[in-house]
Amino acid sequence: MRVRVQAEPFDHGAECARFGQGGRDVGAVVTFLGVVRDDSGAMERMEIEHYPGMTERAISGIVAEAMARWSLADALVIHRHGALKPGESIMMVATAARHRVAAFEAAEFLMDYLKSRAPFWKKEVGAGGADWVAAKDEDEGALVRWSDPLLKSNDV
Amino acid sequence: MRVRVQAEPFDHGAECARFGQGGRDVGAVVTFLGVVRDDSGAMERMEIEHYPGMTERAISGIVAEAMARWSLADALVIHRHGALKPGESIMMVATAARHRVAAFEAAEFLMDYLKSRAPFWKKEVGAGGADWVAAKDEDEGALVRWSDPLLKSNDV
Amino acid sequence: MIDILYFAWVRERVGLPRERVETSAATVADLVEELKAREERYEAAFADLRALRVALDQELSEFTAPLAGVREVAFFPPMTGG
Amino acid sequence: MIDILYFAWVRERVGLPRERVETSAATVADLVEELKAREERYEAAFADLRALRVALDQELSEFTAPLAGVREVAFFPPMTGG
Repeated sequence: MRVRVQAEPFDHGAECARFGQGGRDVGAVVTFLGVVRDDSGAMERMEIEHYPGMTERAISGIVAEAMARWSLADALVIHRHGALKPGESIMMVATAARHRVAAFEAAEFLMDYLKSRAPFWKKEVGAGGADWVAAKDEDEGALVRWSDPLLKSNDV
Repeated sequence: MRVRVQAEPFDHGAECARFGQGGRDVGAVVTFLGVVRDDSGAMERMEIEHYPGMTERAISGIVAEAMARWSLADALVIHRHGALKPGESIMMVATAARHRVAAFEAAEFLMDYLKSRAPFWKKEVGAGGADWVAAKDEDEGALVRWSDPLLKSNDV
Repeated sequence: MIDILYFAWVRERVGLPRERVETSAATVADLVEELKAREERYEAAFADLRALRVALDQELSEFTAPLAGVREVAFFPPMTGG
Repeated sequence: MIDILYFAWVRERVGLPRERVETSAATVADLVEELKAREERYEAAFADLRALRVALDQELSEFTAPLAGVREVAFFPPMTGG
């Protein structure tokens, strides 16, 4: 399990190549890559603010929970902060498990939590000004799926 | 959209690095990697047989359906056949979409279909003999999730 | 004349990967009956149709499907890809 | 003495990223009232508590939570990571 919060770019391909290698019980690896999208067509950059100290703590807690809940062989979270241009990679998640359902569910769980529970805030900066990205109701709603332990995967 | 059915190994990291690059509307990239697992501890190799011609056709049809249903910016399926050792990569899927839910759902949809509808058959060969891998009821059951168009993602 | 392909353990039981046969069977099920009548190895391969799948000209189909116009029939167990 | 941190638009409205204050507030809500009474910029930042989140010593918490023993309070809008 590794958690990295950094301003520097990361190499998605190299991280994918390194991740989950050599695990004896690994049958499934899922990765997620988040990319800065310019929906308005007028964004110059996205600025990501975070809460140093709490960020690492919150993410490590979430990753530890995912590792236990889905018996993961490994998990990785990388999240950048600072100024990013459209098309740049913001963050990535990777999970390794015996079976595909566990790897998928754990990656989605991590994403849902990172969206609404890790202390990051996004601001879109363009020629017309700067706007903080508003939290979406559906991102908050996505967490409901994980609150009931009965919804836990049977690991098939 | 690319579909490759091949005996040769593929480079997961390099495929991840290449995939979804430069798409203007891509906010989310999901990849799945399947790895040969040796559950019995006695497997020497896994032999994957397929139906040349139908394989490419069936997978292309499934990928086209996923592209349309989730408005994907891109999708990739690589599936190997022939003899593979434990720890080797069998196959990978990648999806690129605007939002994470669509990228995740499309990747899971492709995996569920590849498991039960693409003409591949796995045989585990070990010192004790050779066994065809039996299809799992839960893999067949996984397809139910995708049969109802009302279950389609709202693309959030 | 129709091409018949066998995969996985169906291929192993029949003992060959493909063959070309002359048949006047109306449906897939009729063709299976013809094959079973030929030799014991076909009997073994087609003992339980619920354990088998069929593709007609490379499209998944049903045992009740008509064979008219079909050039290639493939028999195999449920797929185990991914 | 307690450290107060502000993030995102809360930080922008208050006009600083952190400050150290002397307070005898019993709960987070009491602390918010103290701050709002100080200056208009706090009034602007804390106008709608439903739009805010609070962390106590780097753990997400509630506005009703007691401040006893807490060394660091952080105020921010709902997170938008990922």
